[in-house]
Amino acid sequence: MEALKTSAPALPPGFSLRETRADGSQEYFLNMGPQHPSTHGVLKLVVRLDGETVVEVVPHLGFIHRAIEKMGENETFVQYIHLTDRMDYLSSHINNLGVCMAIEKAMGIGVPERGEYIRVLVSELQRIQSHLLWWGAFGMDLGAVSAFLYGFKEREKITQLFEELCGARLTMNFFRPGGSNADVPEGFIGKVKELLEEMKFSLDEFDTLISKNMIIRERCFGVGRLSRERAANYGCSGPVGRASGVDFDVRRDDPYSIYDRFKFEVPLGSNGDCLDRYLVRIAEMRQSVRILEQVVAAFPEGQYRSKEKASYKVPAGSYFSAVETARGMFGTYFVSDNSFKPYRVKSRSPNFSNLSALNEMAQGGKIADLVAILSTLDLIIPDIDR
Amino acid sequence: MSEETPKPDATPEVKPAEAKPAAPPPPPPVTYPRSAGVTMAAAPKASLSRFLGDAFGLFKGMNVTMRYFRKPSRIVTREYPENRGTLKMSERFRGQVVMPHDEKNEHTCTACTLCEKACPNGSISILTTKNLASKRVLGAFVYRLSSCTLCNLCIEACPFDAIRMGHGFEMATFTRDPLDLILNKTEGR
Amino acid sequence: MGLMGGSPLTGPGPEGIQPGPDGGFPPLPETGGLTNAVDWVVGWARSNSLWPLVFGTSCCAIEMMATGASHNDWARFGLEVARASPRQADLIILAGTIVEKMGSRLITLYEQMPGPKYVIAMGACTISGGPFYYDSYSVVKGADRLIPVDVYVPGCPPRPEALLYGVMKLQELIKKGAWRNSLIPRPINHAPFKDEMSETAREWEAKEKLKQEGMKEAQEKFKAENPDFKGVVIKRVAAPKFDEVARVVRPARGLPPAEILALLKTFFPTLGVYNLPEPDAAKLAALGPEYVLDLTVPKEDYLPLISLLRDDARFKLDFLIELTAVDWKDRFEVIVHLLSTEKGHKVFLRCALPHDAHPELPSLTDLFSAANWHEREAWDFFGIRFTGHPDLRRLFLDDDFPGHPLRKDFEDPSRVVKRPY
Amino acid sequence: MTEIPANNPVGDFLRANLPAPWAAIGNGLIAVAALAGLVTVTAIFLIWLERKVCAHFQARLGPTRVGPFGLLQPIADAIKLLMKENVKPRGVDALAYFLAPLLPITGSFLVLAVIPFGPTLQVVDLQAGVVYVVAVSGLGILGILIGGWGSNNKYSLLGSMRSGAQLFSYELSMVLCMLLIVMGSGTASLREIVLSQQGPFWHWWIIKMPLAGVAAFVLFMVSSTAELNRGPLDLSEAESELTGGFHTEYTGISFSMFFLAEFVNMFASAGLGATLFLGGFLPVQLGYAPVDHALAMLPGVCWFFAKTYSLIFLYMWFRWTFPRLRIDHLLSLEWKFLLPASMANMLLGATLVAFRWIIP
Repeated sequence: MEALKTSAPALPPGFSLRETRADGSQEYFLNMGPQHPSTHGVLKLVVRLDGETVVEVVPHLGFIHRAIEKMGENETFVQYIHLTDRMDYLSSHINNLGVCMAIEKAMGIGVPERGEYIRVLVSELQRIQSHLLWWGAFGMDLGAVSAFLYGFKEREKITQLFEELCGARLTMNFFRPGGSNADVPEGFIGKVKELLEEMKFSLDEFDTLISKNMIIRERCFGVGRLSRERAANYGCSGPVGRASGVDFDVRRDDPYSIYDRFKFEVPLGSNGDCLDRYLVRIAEMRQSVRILEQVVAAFPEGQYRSKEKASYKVPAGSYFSAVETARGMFGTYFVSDNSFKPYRVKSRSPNFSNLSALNEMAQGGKIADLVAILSTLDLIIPDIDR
Repeated sequence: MSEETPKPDATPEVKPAEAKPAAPPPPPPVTYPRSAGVTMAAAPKASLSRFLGDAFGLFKGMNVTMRYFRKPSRIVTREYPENRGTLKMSERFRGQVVMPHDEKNEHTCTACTLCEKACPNGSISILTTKNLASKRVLGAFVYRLSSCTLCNLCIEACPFDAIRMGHGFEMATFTRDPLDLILNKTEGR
Repeated sequence: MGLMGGSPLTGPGPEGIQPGPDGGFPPLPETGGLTNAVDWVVGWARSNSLWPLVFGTSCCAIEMMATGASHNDWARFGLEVARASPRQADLIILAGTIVEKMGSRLITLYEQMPGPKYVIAMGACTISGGPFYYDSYSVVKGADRLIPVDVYVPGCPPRPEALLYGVMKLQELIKKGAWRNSLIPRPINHAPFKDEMSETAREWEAKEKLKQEGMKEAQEKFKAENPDFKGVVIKRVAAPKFDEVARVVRPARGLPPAEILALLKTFFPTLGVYNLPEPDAAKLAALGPEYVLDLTVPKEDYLPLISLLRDDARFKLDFLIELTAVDWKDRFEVIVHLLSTEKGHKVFLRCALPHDAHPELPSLTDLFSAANWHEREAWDFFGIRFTGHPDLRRLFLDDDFPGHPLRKDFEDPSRVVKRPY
Repeated sequence: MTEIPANNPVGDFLRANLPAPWAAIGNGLIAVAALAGLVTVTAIFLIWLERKVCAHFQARLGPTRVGPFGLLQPIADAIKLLMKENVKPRGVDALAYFLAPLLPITGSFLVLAVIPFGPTLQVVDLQAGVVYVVAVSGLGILGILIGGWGSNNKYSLLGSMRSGAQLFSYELSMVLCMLLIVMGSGTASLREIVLSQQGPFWHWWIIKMPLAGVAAFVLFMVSSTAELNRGPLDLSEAESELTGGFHTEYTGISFSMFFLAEFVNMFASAGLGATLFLGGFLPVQLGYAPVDHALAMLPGVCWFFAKTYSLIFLYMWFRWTFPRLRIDHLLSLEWKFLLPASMANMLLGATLVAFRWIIP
């Protein structure tokens, strides 16, 4: 492609490269990324450093900007579902659900009881799966490589369940407006029950290995603090927001599917530091296990989806739906001009807002703190860039 | 419970069409303030006993890794090229689109192009021809594995069950061209 | 069925990539025994010690990591020494989409690797652009346009075993062409990208025309012989039938829209509701319990209104869900979604702007820090200038990207392949 | 204390058949060749061991496909690294860049020269052996500093500066731990330190000096982990933070030198620990004559390697369990905890030695 050129990173105003102080010392810049092990993908951070102390972090985005919103304007509503798989690929089921809900809202499609149960079941499995991967990656970022493999080992069990359910391990494309594209396979619920038992054991093991580890606590406690007001102002949602005390969980406060039928708690942090973000996610996994136990206990019979529409021609208007992914509030906004394809589609990604608070969190810390903060933000870069 | 539910490809009993069911009553509105989130305990203050507990915690952590080391039965590795004979994909696994052919080497594709339209990536080209009876039939079902995302939309769209998801996954090639496939072995009927 | 060539039907392959008879490199010339022995040892060593670069851009990276994890364990192949520095790596597994902005960095990474170096293209995106082939203005349509690729592993994403199979293919390749060939770079794909679907259809049509001409006689003969031949009827497979289910409507939380509107009208009498002329409580109630107030705001009221909504204790809309825009061809609409994390209600706002080159609107960054990036995104995509924004640069695209891609009149044939259907 | 002769048959043969200067030179050459062989084999074996042990800690198999149990894996890696293009990145200081990788491997090579592998297997028995070890191991630090500086890369520089701060400070507590043993045994020769631990296993310095010995051993293990740049104290590499730290810009054979030195260092360090605290080449004696005789049948070299490899396993266990420390935590751990603790331990040890409160 001839348009490929290296463009110099643009620096924000008031951002000079050299600053010599009275004692002759200088600040300097370090480019972290786009290929760097701790940025979890292709995020680029321009870090202004004073020795090893971070003075300022400027994230540069767009290294995986794939024009999903533009493409959405040329794909049908149902085809758009599969693109959201590729945004936050660790919450792909939940992203699919968000799109389906927006279509359902627009066209007045109902979901049968069993379909709703499948939705909650799969969403919560997905949440645990995503948090497991995050837990492993967190361990790896902080240097505990074994934790990475333990996290993946547990996650693989859920991935295999998903493969049985919908045939894919990562990009699911499973939910459809009105339900899902298939019923749960035979014996699935039994396997989920087994998994939940194993999960409780693994979570205790995780606590022993990492949560109660002195080094981790030292490295995370009080690092990357974000107050409740700032977190809300930055639009931080999900575990990042809740660790800072933003008491908002779409599942509880704007319930979709049938989340209002299940009992669960929303864990909140008090310090808004890395440790709180860590503990909130661990607590969320336990809450998800709790929800899943209620789901499998009351899993109903019946049809798994409602009558399929001949075509999805969405009446003119604009439609918004919000779901709680593993990272926070995922919003889908459709503008339709009464056709088969959306006129404009916008996906509100939780990571986008969560990352924007990075500079405020990382200032004054060390490079190692920056890594810990990035890790507890649990970023999925394609979700930010879309 | 779930064991008795019909498989997705089986046809469930067709119930007589009813009049549109009446909307169930909306759930009772939840009034604010809602149940507040549970704030977790902050980290305890520094003390000697905490320090000793933490130091002991390090040994407990070492015990976790040691448990894995001691028990080779906890190794979960599946040895892929060696286990090729026994490796079985789950039934719904989506590996690539295949077109089943019967013993007479015939398929059931009618070149209706529903799959072509359903494909979000333009991975399918239905190329038609006219057979001896001057009927429009399938000439070539071009399937570009190189751009296929295995999203299952074409299979859901097909009303004739002419294409399915195959379980093959060993498809790596040295060049890009062999990834463009023609699925049908014969022309349509 | 594999066909050599640029299209599955006709035409020679792209210049440069000329596979040997068995799909790999051409065989080595005959040489002495010692040289061959050295070749064999070096090839063996290289193929069994492929240290991958830690490089993953999107979804495939997770499957790549899963390949390294306990269940599949690429350490069995000696691959677990993943290097974060390209200087020590032998292999790039291109896990995930490569976009234009990343492309130059990818080339740098490849050049930083010392030879012999190998590349595996994992997944549809890196092979051909995959799901992002059509309509995307930023995705590189196949990573082999940037750096030479040795093995292509299709899938989206390929499962770990498929990647391991790809690695084994690469080992095969290295063993074949070790020592002398390995430092010769393989050429990259310079073929211009085209709308593959239409191209294939056009080629087919041309061939078909010829074929039909040849068949005309036979067809007529067949018709004469079998005058009442109806053809084979292929039956539809009965799809599972489902009953229609009524949708459960959950009422929106917090303050009802009518109340919010009534309160706001006292401050901003010119406020309207989108698609609802002369709104009143009855009309709003008719829109259903899950309706979220969707206000149309004149430009001059935009900042004061949002400031009121944020600060007034009755609304407390402290959370900016998103800020975006819609191009209506004759006007832009900036859309703001606000949420109250305490009370639970949402308010949507839209503010119409003229369809100029760079319409202007006051920035919300003083009210919401979150607006900073949302506004930069809107500037990047639509060219809407937010006055008072501290740092209004492009967010996603390179600074020299021509135009604003989410405008409806955006055209760039050098980047975009239009969807033919 | 029984005397164990220091002569070995090879030396005796040379001295008997060659004129004096030639015998010394021949002896030296044979020793160097043997050490070089040991270094190569040890490094390759350790790389394999590390990968296998790490895999088993992580519920997986590790290398299996190259040779039996993947034993040839490190050999494939070595050949590949040797055959790799050697790049000199633009802007590096060529002398520093190419000199640096040689220093760490030289340092660990020289340390091995004074370690007694067996009763008659030691290249040279210096009277000031402990001092020599401390002096020579500094070469490794120098290599890392020079390499990081010469690479002209910010990550390398950060990594090497970190390692400078880290290694120099941890050297202090390590030396203090070693001094404790020197104090107890009354000699700085490593061979004589080993010989001072004869008898049942409670005569090893780890137990012989009540409390102080164990404390010194723990401190030694922690500070030597830091000296070795191994996780959880591998801050100078810190892959997730600094991509590769000081060796970010190194390729091919220069990188393999660093890689090799890391493992040889680990061997040397564990060997030192075994020599100082665990009775080196002396067999394990339980104080029960029949068993002791059976145990003493095994040659000293085997005991040395057994003890050394158990310590190496300990290093690996640390590495694959713990997360990495932060640089300021690491330094405060040394200056605020380890150094005062080892000083207090020195005082305790001095008291014990002065009042003869040592297990006889």
